[in-house]
Amino acid sequence: MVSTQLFPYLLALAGFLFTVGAAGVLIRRNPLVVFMCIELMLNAGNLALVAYGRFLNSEEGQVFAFMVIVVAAAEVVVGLALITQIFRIGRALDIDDLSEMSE
Amino acid sequence: MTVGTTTAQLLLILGFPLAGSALSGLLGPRLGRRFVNYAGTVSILASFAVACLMLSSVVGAPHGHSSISVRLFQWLDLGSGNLSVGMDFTLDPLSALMVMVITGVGFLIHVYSVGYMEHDDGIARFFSYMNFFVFSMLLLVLAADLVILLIGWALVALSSYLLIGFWYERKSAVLAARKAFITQVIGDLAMIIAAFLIVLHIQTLSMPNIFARAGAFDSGGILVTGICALLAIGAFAKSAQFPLHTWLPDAMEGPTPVSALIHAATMVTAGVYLIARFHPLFDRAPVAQGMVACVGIGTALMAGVIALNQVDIKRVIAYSTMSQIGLMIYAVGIGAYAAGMFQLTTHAIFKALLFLAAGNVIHALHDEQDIRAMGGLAARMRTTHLAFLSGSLALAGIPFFSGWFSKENLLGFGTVAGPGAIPWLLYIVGVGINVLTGLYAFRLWAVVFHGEPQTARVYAAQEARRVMLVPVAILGVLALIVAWPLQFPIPSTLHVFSDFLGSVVPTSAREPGVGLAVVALLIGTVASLVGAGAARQIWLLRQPNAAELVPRFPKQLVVAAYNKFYWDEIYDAALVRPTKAIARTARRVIEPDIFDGWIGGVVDVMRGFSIDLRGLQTGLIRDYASLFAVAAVVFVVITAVVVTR
Amino acid sequence: MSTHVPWLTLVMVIPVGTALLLQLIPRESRTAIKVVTIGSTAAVAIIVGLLVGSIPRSIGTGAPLTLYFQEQLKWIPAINASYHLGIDGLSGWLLALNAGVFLLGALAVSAKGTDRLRFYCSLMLITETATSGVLLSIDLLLFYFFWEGMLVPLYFILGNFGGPNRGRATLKFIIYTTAGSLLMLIAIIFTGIGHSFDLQTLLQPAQAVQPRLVIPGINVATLTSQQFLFICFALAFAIKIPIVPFHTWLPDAYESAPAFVLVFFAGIVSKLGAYGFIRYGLTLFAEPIHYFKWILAALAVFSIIYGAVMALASTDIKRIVAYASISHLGFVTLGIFSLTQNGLNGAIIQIINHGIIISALFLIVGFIEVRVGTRDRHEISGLERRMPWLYFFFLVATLAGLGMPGTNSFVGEFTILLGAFQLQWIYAVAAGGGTILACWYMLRLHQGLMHGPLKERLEGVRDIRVSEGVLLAPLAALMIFIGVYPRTIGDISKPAVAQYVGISSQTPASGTQ
Amino acid sequence: MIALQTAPLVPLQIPGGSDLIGLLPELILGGAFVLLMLLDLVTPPTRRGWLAFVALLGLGAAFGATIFGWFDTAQGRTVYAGSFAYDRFSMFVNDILLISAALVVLISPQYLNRRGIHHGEYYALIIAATVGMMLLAGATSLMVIFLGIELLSISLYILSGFSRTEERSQEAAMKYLLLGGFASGFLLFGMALVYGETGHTQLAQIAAALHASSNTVDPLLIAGVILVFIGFAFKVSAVPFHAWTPDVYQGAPTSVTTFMSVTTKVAAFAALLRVFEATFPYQYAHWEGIIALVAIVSMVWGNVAALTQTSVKRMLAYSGIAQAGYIMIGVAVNPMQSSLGIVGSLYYLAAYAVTNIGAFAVITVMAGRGEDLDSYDGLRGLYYRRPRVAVAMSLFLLSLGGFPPTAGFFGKFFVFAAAIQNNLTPLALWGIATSVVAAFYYLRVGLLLFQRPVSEEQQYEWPRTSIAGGTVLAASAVGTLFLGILVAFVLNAATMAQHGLLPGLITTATAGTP
Repeated sequence: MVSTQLFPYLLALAGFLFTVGAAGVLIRRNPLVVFMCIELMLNAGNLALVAYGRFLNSEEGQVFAFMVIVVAAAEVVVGLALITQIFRIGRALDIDDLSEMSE
Repeated sequence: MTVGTTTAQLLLILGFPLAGSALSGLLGPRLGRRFVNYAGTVSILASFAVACLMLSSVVGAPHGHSSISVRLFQWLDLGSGNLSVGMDFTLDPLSALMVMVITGVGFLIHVYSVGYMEHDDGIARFFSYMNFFVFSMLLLVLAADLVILLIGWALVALSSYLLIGFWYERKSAVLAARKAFITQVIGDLAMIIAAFLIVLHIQTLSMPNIFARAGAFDSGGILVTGICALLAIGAFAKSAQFPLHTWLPDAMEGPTPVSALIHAATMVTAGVYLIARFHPLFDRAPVAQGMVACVGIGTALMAGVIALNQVDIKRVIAYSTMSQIGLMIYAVGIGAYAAGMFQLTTHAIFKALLFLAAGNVIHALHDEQDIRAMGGLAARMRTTHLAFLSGSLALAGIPFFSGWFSKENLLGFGTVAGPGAIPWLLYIVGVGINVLTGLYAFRLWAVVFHGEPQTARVYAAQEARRVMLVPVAILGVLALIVAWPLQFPIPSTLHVFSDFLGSVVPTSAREPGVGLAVVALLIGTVASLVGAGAARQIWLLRQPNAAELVPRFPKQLVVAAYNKFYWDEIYDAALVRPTKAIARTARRVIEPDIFDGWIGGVVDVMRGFSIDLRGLQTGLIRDYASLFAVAAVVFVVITAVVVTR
Repeated sequence: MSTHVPWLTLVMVIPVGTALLLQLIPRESRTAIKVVTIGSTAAVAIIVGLLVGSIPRSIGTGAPLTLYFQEQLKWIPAINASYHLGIDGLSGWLLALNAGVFLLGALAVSAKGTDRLRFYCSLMLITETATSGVLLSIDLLLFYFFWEGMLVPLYFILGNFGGPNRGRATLKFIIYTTAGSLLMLIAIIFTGIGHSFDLQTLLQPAQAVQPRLVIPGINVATLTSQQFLFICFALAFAIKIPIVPFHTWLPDAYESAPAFVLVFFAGIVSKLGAYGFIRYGLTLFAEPIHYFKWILAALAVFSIIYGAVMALASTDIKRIVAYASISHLGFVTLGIFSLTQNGLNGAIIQIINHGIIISALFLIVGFIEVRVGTRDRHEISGLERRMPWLYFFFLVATLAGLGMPGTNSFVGEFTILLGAFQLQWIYAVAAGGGTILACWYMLRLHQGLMHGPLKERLEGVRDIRVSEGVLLAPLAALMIFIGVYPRTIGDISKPAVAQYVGISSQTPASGTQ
Repeated sequence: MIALQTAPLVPLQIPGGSDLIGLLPELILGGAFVLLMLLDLVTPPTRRGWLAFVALLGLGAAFGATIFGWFDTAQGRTVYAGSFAYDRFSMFVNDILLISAALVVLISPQYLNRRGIHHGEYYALIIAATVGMMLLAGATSLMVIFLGIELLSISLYILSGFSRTEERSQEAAMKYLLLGGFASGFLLFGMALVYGETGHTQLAQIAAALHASSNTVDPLLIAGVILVFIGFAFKVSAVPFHAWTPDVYQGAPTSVTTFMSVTTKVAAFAALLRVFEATFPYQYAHWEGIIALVAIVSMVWGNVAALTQTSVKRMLAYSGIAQAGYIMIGVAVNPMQSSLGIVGSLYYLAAYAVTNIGAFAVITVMAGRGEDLDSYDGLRGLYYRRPRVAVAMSLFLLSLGGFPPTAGFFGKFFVFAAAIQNNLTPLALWGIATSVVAAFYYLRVGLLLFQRPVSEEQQYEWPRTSIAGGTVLAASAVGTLFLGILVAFVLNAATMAQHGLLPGLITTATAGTP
């Protein structure tokens, strides 16, 4: 029953994490950090799922969270590959540099 | 006089000139001058022959059966209660008379043209147009449906336009032609509106029906008055009456035979015919009649004064035409229809004569038209001189010449009939016009044929060729005798002519009593003689030099009259220039800046908007993300707020 | 004619079929392409002629509209839109004009010739299919389908063939007309969706169209939904005709297009707007049309005068004719909105006349431009001496253009003015004033080009060839023939007009008098 | 905040044959994916065309499976414990996806060779993305939806960066990746909220719960719904979540752009329809406003921004944004009142697919050696060298502009009709207003094709069209005209698809069914 009282705080925490992640994406310029922020957002979602799942005591939340973790991992893999590629063709690790195409 | 024969005659009368026109126009350029000369003249002769047959049948017809209408085909029929027009023709004394004048005088003028145009390359075009004119004029006078009449009415204007501008490389001729045509169109428009009023009121445009149902219009009512006024405007445009008169003098740009046929004998008198033809309506609209009479007499006066102050031989005759037609219009305006038609007939002859004779002079002097450069031609062109003299005498109304009969007869009615409380007021003006006529007629005659030759050309002048002399001679004789068997100015003496027309136009117009008529006759004759004598005094005996050709009027009047009382300038300033100014502003401002401008404006706004939006596309990931996040927050907040409220 | 044969479908299919067939002919064999094109257009013309000839002269009994040679097939059953064709005295005559101008166009292009002939001929034939479709379809959606689809081939033609600034002119034309048409599409959807798009069904008194209308900004109190829908339709038609002030696409488009295109572009396309007003405005919107006829008639009069004034002001002979066309179409519009049998018959007659006259005038102007090398009327004068035959045809066309009695357009303008007079005399008088201006600019054009001293620069000009005279002769003949025997048109248009006037007067007019 | 409740334990189920049949097309493509990966190892670089052939075979087989599925699903059902739909809706969408993918595969080899980036995994990735899209189209569970989206996204991230040495390509991939992940975060959080407030991840059960509580108001749920919508809106590149679109479309290799510009939209809209029209309709009042707003903004922004573009790919990208707006009109229609919205959107999707594939295919097959055909000047005077291609291109442009007799016209017609029929007239009016703007820039490009090239050396060197390329263009052109003239066929299919849409509405209030 602890979780029941904890639940609102968990949800709030999830929201807080989500906000932090989003803010990070908007502020930081290093792609790696931006990635971490995105991960943070996803994990905020995970936290919300798990919290809800526990609160409603249904497994779907947990299952969903596991899937998300896997997917996020895959996404990171692709992302890192891209970063290295970009680094290899001689561009700085600064997403503001990636603005050749505009308008 | 059966329908079948009449139809055949009509088709022939109309067909010959049309065929002649087509032949000369299409084949003429290939087959050459001789062919054209014959095609052009013979077609009119044939038409004239048929016309004679027709006249005889009309005369021979028992009284009351002298009018017959035939329908060639249904022109347009838009169902009951709507427009329905038939290609109808009517044959009655009035149209028969007009047909005789048109084809008869027309034939003589065509023959004359053969000589007059012998040096012109455009002979085929010329005869094609001339024949076409005759066809149109016949269509006009034979039509029994207002729409068909309108077609003829406009086609004569067209042929007049083509012939005025015949020498199309002369800028002045081109402009004169356009002016004439547009003036005619104004008249046509008035008549079209009159036709609308008629058809919407009595559901028919067939003239016999119109006249039969004339009773549907309450006498003196606003409607019938309006209709008559509009018809009268059409007549004024055609007959060069004030205020639509300015085209006629310019029309003298055309070859002289054209002036003789169209602008003296036939077309310009169509207005008189129209009013006489529509007398059942005019009789019910005294106000309109009064207007017609006043305009007629006024124009007659003005034109007479102007004629006295012109120095171009053709323009003098043109203005005298305008003046004489003014008298006819006056006649039909006071209800003396037969008198008006009688004047029309005689005038057709002696005015054609004057023009053709003048043509001889011009031809002999190699296109010299200024009378100040003439003089002393009597000795060199005897026949022409005699013919011209006969024409002048008839014009001036010297006793026992045709003009005397018709004009005095006409003025006689003026003593008793006329608009307003004191009808004879206009009659007095008419007497004055007699004096004027005598003055300018003999001024012209004296200055052209007598006195010292003013230029070397005069000495070299030769009498015209026979082909040009014969028609002139014939007309000269006719100008003397034509009226003798027809009508005597005093009522209840000799009135063949008015009887002949009696079945069409009423002789009901109040006739002067015999005594009054005699007095009027004397006064009129004296007036004419005074005018002629004065002219003889001034311009024949005193052998004036060129400077003194104008009479001793007040200076301003002379200048004004010489400048045709500035009507051209007034119209130019009042109508033409404003229209052109409007057109210019339309092209420079309204079209580009208003009607077209807003499109460009919209496009520019869109383009600017587009540039701004592209500016938002910075290419920076963080900006994109920010837009995303802000939008997301806004959406969520909005919805949440909306929901919770 | 046998009604077992789908004649109307044939009329529509033959051209587009030929267009496909042309793709099999090698691009080089120009003569073959020309012959095939002329052949197919001629075939269509013959069929149409027979069809129109066999339209009964009597008032029909079919309700609400009497249509002949009808064909109906399923098209989009889900929304009750069907492939429904039919003709009556109205569309029959326009169809005849359509077939005529396209035949003329085919002859004209073979008379003039162009590079990419096959491309051009195919496009022209497709255009004919589209315009025929507009005239034949009884179904609102099908009508719009062709109405808007017509722009596609026109877009290619105008964009490919013609003057230097054709691109801009084409865009202007397409965008301008599309803007209007899309509003009409909205109105069509309103009228038909969830109900039926078939005109015959819509006109059944039982199911009068009453679409729900929820449009912020349009106060339904002042404007009933019917009136709003009519405005949408009217805008599309008014732009197509065009009525001033929706006209500015026309001078540019006409100026940039070559003569052999204008023969059908000016000849039929602009008439379709007038057709739409009669076919749909008078039937579907009987109530609003009485409410708006005053404005529209006034605009028509304004078009007449404004077009004439602009023609007076222009110096480019092609633009003069273009503005003259605007003025003439003002007469057609005026006749329509007189809502009288006289006016409407006059409008139909005048539609035909205008098609004939404007094609002739544009051909003539084209011939002159080709020979003289300029379109500035001040640069040209005295051509009559060099080209008597052209002078003759030009004279006839000019007289017809200014409404000369004895020529065809007198018949139209007389009846139209009569109708306008019945509506409101001042309209007729003002429009009559327009005819005076018409005399002025038409005569000035004709005299200016043909008369006066011949410029020595033009000494070498030759008269038109026989192949060119062949194009003008029938047009001139028609101008005179219709002027002398107009009942050829009137007898067939009369019953149709009677129907339309009848339908439009069924609902008591709200705004009249 | 809702009270504590206990959900019944769902017993673990072993997937049975029926489940497998329900997933047949996806399974086939999955097999093809694996096969391609293996073949890539053994195929010599010169023979990579064979991989395309194999991919085509796979797509064809999957297509056959969907056709079978179409006739098998007169009564739709869900498989895998209600987490995946086996209904005509998904079959309809699958057909569009498979055909598009096949067309793309057809034009790819020549293009990739000319660009020098003909790597074997290309086809595998295309297939993988297609599988993801089909999963997305058929998903009836939040989890599967998320899986599908990520599967297609990740494949597309790689594909956009497929030209490894080209900066633009890499930049495009990076932008797509980062923003995509960002969007996934929102989507996931939204899903979490929806799951939490309804207690379910299966759409059917969610729908049931929402229907039960449709009159109570739950801010968190609404927030979740909106966040989910935002996730989809990003995928369909609707304003204001569109910013990535022009850059990515321009940077990615053109064949890839061709693929994703069409298929992503189709799949994402399929999911959007399934979620909002069939699962959330009871909250219509809550999300209607936002969707209508997004529709209008997308139409305006996309068309207006496209007005002054000078790059063909960016122009088409913006036009794609605008098209998303038009399709969104159909989504904004209340499904409880009328099904015409869904049908209209489906028809529009089909029309958009065939047209846009055609337009991009022209850019693809006309691409020069080593570089993309991108600037307007690259199209100037195309007619004089490649007349057929030019005519086809202008046909596609006209269809995008919505002129009859092309597919685009009826796409617009049906969504407008839906809007008007359901008192959303302002949407239709915005639609036509923007259509006029659209016509302007489409036709301007169209006119370029027929303008005489300024000079010979300025003229772009267009390659000859291969048979495959010609086939694709011809097929697209024919399809464009087919959808524009013989409307009934696809329309009926779309109607059936709408009928079969799972989870079906609980209150069967489908008024005004066309």
